[in-house]
Amino acid sequence: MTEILAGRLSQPAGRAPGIRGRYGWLRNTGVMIALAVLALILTAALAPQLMTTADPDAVAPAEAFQSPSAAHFFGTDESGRDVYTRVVFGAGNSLLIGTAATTVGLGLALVLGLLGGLGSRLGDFVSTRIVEVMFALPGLLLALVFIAIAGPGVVTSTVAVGLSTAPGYARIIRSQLRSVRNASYVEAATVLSHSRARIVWQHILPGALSPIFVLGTLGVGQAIVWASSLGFLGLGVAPPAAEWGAMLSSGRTYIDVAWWLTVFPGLAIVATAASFTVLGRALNARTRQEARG
Amino acid sequence: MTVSTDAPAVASVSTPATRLRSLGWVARRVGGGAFVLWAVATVIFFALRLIPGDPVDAILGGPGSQASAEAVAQIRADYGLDQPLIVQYFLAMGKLAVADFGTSYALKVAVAPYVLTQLWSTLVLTLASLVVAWLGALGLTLATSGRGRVSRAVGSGLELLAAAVPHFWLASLLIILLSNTLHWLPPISVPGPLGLVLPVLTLALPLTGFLGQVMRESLANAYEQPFVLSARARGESEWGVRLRHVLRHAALPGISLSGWAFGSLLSGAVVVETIFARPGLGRTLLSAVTIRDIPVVTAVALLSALTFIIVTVATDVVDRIVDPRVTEVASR
Amino acid sequence: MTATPLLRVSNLSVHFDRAARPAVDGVSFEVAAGECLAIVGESGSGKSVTARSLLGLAPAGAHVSFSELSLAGESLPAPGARRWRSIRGASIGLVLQDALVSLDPLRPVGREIDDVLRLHTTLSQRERQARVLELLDAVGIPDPALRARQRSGELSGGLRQRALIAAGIAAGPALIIADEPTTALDVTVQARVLDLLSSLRDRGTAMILITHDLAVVSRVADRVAVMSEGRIVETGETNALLRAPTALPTQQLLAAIPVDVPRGVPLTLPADTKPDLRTVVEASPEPVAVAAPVAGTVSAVTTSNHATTAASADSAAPPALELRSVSRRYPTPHGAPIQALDAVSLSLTAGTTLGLVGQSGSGKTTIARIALGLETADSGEVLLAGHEWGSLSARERRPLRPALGAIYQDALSSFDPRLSVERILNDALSARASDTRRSLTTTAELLDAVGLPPALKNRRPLHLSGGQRQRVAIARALAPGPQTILCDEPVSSLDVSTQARVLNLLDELQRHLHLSYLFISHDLGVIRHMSDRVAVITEGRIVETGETDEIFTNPRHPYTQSLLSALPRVRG
Amino acid sequence: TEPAAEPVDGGTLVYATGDAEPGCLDPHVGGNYPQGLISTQYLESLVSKDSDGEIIPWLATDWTESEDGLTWDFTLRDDVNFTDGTPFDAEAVKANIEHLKDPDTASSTGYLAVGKIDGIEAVAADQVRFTLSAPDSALLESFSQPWVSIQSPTALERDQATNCESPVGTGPFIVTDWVKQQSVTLERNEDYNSAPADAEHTGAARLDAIEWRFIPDAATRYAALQSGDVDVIDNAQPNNISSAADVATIEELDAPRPGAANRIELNSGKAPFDDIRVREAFIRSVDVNPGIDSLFFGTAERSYSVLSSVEGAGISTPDVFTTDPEAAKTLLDEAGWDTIDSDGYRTKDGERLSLTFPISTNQSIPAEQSLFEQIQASAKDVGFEVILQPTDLSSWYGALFTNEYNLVSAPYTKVGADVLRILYHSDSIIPAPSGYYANLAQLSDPTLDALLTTASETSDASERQELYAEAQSIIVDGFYVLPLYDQQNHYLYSTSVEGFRALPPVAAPTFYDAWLSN
Ligand SMILES: Nc1ncnc2c1ncn2[C@@H]1O[C@H](COP(=O)(O)OP(=O)(O)OP(=O)(O)O)[C@@H](O)[C@H]1O
Ligand SMILES: Nc1ncnc2c1ncn2[C@@H]1O[C@H](COP(=O)(O)OP(=O)(O)OP(=O)(O)O)[C@@H](O)[C@H]1O
Ligand SMILES: [Mg+2]
Ligand SMILES: [Mg+2]
Ligand code: NI
Repeated sequence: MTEILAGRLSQPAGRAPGIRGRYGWLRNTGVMIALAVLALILTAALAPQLMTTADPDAVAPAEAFQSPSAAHFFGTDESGRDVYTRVVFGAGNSLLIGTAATTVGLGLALVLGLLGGLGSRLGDFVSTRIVEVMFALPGLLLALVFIAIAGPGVVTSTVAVGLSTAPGYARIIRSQLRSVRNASYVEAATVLSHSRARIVWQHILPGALSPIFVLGTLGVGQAIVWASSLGFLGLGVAPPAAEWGAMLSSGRTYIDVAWWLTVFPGLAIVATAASFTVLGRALNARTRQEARG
Repeated sequence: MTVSTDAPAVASVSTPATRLRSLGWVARRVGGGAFVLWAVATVIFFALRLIPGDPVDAILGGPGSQASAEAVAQIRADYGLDQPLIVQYFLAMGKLAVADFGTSYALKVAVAPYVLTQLWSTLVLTLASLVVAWLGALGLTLATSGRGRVSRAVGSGLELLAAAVPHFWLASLLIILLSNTLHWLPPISVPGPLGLVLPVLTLALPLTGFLGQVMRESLANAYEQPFVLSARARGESEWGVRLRHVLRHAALPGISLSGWAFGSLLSGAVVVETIFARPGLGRTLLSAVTIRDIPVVTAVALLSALTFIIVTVATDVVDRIVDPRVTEVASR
Repeated sequence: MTATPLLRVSNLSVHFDRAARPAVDGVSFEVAAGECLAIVGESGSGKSVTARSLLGLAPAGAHVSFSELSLAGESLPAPGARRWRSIRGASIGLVLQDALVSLDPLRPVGREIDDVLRLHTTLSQRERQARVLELLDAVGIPDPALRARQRSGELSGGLRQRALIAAGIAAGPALIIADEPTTALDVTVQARVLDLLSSLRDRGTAMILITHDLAVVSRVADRVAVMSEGRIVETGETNALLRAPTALPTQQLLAAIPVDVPRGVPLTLPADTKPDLRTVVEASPEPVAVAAPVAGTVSAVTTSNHATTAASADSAAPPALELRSVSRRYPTPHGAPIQALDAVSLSLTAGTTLGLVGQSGSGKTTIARIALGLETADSGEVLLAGHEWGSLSARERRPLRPALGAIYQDALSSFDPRLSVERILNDALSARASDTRRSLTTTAELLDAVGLPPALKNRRPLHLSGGQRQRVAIARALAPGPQTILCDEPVSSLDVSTQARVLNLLDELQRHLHLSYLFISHDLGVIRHMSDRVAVITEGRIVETGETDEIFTNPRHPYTQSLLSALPRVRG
Repeated sequence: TEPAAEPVDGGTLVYATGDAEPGCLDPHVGGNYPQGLISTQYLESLVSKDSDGEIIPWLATDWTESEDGLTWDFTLRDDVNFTDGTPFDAEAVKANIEHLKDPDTASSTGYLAVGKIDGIEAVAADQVRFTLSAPDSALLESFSQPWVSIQSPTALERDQATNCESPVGTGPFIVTDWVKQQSVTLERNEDYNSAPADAEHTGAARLDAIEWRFIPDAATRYAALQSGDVDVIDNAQPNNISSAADVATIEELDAPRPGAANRIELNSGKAPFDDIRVREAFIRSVDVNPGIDSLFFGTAERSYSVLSSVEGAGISTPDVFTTDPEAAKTLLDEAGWDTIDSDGYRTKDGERLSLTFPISTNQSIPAEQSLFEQIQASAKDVGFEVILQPTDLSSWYGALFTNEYNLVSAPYTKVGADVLRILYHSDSIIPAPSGYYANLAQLSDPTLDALLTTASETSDASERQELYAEAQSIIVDGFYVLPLYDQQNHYLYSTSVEGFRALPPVAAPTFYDAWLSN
């Protein structure tokens, strides 16, 4: 779903309201909140020990299904594990899946996009066809078949999610490259007797690929949501690893007896995805602002 | 700055040349579509052979069957599974070329009619969701795009959240709220429009969020265009500006994204159909992949690719109708 | 004028949230029925903001205050009031500055005009339709029935501008405010639009005409108000004011107009920072070729072995650039290909300027692109300093490229938006240097040469003014040490005074660095001021070439004649 | 349930199953549990079982076994017709057994059940004689299974696709419609007259029709029961059962499946479980009881037997399965797994004590998967690394066939203790042509083989009982299995459903006696 937002990258920019100055884009309540959420999540991902002292995998059947309390902020799950601790530790896995999947998708897209955007007519033809075919295969089918081939697991679902996002990215990268390739400043560089290689390297690539960072930011949140759907279909990460999608789908079973099992991981997913979107859009607005001059 | 001539601009009347061009366009789309279908069939054919698990199991009543040696041999011969892979491939492509999708391994029925009935159910679901998402996004943006900061923030906040909710969680929440607590709607798909409400909501809400985000942005851009000022200078009312001018511009990116959105709905349908026990392509696909029912997987893949192609072409056409500039750009 | 004022504005001020000074600062004026008041002034002087305030449509973030704002004796409503709706379009028609984008690109223009009728009249749909066609006809749009169904993207700029005027007058408003209605137009089209406006005024409509072009003013306006920095500095009857301007800004505006200022005489500018080339040249390690002044007073400092003068251009020396019978067609999706260039032959004598004039779409840019080797001619030859150039491969061209520089019409888009001025210039300096001449070897020298302060080097192009951008573009073109520079409409996006500064700079650089210019413009005044020789192009064919004075005083080709007759001049 | 009032006729009952939608409604084809569930409504078998586990007459009224156990004579009812009008007789039975044995049918469960039948002879219209290749003490139990039910020979003549869509039997309901992925419609057989001996009434069923819906998602299924959109659900989840206990309008029926209990098999065919000490250490290291208590909300009882609690031959040995982590550690030390790596796992010769545990997400309910996670956690304390691999069904079988597992939990439903022979006889290690083998513990013990073979050929009940007891003690004492609980088979149903019960042979629901009160 990233393409939706990112697709706008290649469109002519309008005035981005309320965003002024070099760091002005940061001075926006939404962006501030998003950054705070992401900082929290990043801390959880990199140093979960800072936020909790408990062991995320320590089972205690006797303490199963305790509702949120001072001892267990988010309650305990069916095996008596502390949900708060698992949400904290889950950040790492979820973030890893999100970023790795996006990296895979962008990487593949980069190859296809470069082939299409800078390659010969043949290269463009080939890459366009590949992208069309990937588009025509519904993302989940692609993921299902891939998971069926490679067997479920973190790596597989990461790659599967990445695969299904690649065609969207590839299209954006291609059109971006194409528009930059025809930009007058590229012609101006030709007139200055720069070589083709230098022009590509110094002008086309940096200009065209700057949105990749933005795309990535927008994509991570969506990849996390996507991966959680695979978890629901029983194709996610291997237990006992704490991962929000897997926690959410296993907690769904107990939704009538323990609401907290779904609410907290669910909120974590939504907050992360939304924060990445906010940040990505702000970056996007800024990039466009800069691209205008 | 000079941009104008009085040279007659090209008239958008239908001349033989333009008609020829649209014919060429149609031909290109059809050719491209055929290629995509062939490629999808090929990819699926080989990918499914890479999957561990013997298709014979699916034919013999699912994996884990304890069929006799004769039965296994018999099936292999019957289904041509004893041929070299490349022979199987050409046989399969030959059959697909004449729209022969074969017999389902697990269901023992002809695949084509079976999958077509499933397609219908999924189409109803996804198209209804697309429409609802569209209306929702339009309504939300229009209602909250006014001057009020608060309503704008609420609107974009809702969109942001909606877009970030996993389908299956949303489904649970909706069931608990609308079915278990309020008793308004059945939690499973029942015949009639009532049974469609929850599945469609589940599928449409996240998409509403996305389309809403896109539309809000393009709406904001459209508001800054000089033609809006010019409309206001003509005495157009605020709603007049909104409905007659800005709305179309806001809708454009949404329209061109609808093809993609439809693709994502097909994916979401797998989850929604499973949860709400609705028949459909998504569930068919999920179970077919699980038991390696190759003819069904192939047919579903091709069918959804075909639908996707058709929907993409349709959105292109709508795009061209709403925005005549597309034609000009495309023909350049 | 003694008629009772229709519109009375007194003490109108507009202040923007973050701005240091008011955009409009205590402006007062009156307009009577049948009278045309022109508001002139430099870009940014507050003309448009004033106009929009009169309709209660000041931009967001503007704070408007006034002591009186009344139309036909009735005061205008407060901003945001519903009553505005019945005034806008009905009593006051506004024709916006940006004709190209002021019509909704998704709707047929007929519908846009129809909107006004729908909102302000009680006509039936049928009647409205007929009225729309009448209006289109009235503003001189041929084939109204067809045009009404087309969208703005399918119309040329002139047609769009006229459609916009048609919308502005549709409901028969008592006052029309036209904001730069001709700026985007060719001289010939401009003339027709001005005629249209005059006829409206003659029929009793009051009019406020906003422009920065005094020639336009002298043609239609009864009275002129000159704005500068948000204030009206001078008001008066058109003729009197143009003949004897009292306020400094008015004098500057008049002086900056290149029309009739002879070749080589710098356009007068107030307190302009002229680049002091002497220091630059002395500091440069290599002797610089400096042409003897054609006219004027700039003193040559050194001469080099390359030195020649434009006046005494060695007829044996090869032309700096020569096109021989060059043709180029573009395929179109609509059937017949466009013959963009049809056997074009041109010769640019070294050290001189060849002006290329023609209306939009006539093929000027195509010539420049072919000369630059960005485009290949279908047939014909291109010679650069006597060497074959047109048929070379991209690789063979590279070593020769530094001899040829270019300045583009749209300076902004010709810069990589991510790069600072310094990096843009370094990038240009690092281009393969011409073996023969290169006088400016550092960013600082380049900036100095084009009269920009060194502090500017850290800025990005977006954060520069139009004039500054054009100077950076010139600096970039100079960096590889070219002999010839192709200038494609280098000043058409600038206001008159900025334009004058840039033209003066180009002129001086030519004399000091012995440059040859192919100078492309649709503005006859600019062409006349800048060129030694002029070529007139229309529909891909050069119809006339000759010495500048010759062409301007004694045009032979009918097309040239029509161009010249349409040229508005400041009366007086 | 106690029938609250006089039974009333009429109404359509909606049954929601969480089992997979069958690919074919004819349980001869393939033969899995979902097919058994639904076919019980329209097909009938030669014999049935009563709630005490005794074989009772059904389509067959009487049977005799020859002295050598090789010949069986069955007397059939002579007053029964299939719903297509074809009379039920010896020829029909013959056609059915032949259908099962025909490779084209691709039967697996039913095919195994009739595997020893060599010859079928229609002695008279109501007399059929089976000749066996070896004595089969499980024959009657086999015949009680839905996978060996009797269909109209006329209908069997049709092509398989048609028969799959609308099999024809003698049952109380008739298949009239099947909307794939959605539901099967079953309508009352007005001429029904062949109720099993333990039924409450005779004649036609009371319900007009049954709508048999497929609702794979457990939460949705329960929500639909709560909302009244369905009347009966199967595969009820423990937490739902527990919360349903507080709902006045919902009742529960617990009907454990026969055959084997749910258990974890320890693959003794490869390291490290080829060492009995490691197997014992594993069993000692885990305590599943608290997990079963909390995860199953008291709806499942810990089993200490390989066999289902409904199998009379089952022996419960709690003493064998005691938890003792310290003993486990000692055993591992003895077995050479005495070093501990940085992650806390034991190693031997640099190799980690790692156990692969593929889990079929189609077969293991969430509570069970959580239980495995708990096992994983407590085994870790002793030094075992348990790698859980949740996979789809095909990949799961794939892992088993390629011997890429150390632990596995595979349900197996079959009527009677003879299931032990299928699960633990060394013959079952040899994969079936399709790749399948049932002896997942890869238990290969000639003594056990002999016991199981003898038992299957012994017709004396008490003698058989003893043989099976001995066999079970070999299995449990060798620490090849960790029994967990009976194969869960809980139904939840609305109080408006009366007279609903599970048919004893495989605990499939039967709606012959059921009626809807309002
Ligand atoms: N929306 C706005 N926000 C802030 N400042 C503005 C805005 N619009 C105009 N201004 C400022 O108001 C001043 C007057 O602008 P205005 O557009 O009236 O100039 P103008 O005389 O019409 O110039 P031009 O000839 O270039 O059209 C300028 O300094 C401009 O920067
Ligand atoms: N790449 C192209 N493809 C098709 N047609 C083109 C192309 N470039 C130019 N043309 C056409 O060639 C003709 C000449 O264009 P050119 O840009 O040279 O005009 P110009 O005199 O520079 O006009 P302007 O004053 O508007 O810049 C026009 O009709 C234009 O539409
Ligand atoms: Mg203006
Ligand atoms: Mg041009
Ligand atoms: Ni101009």
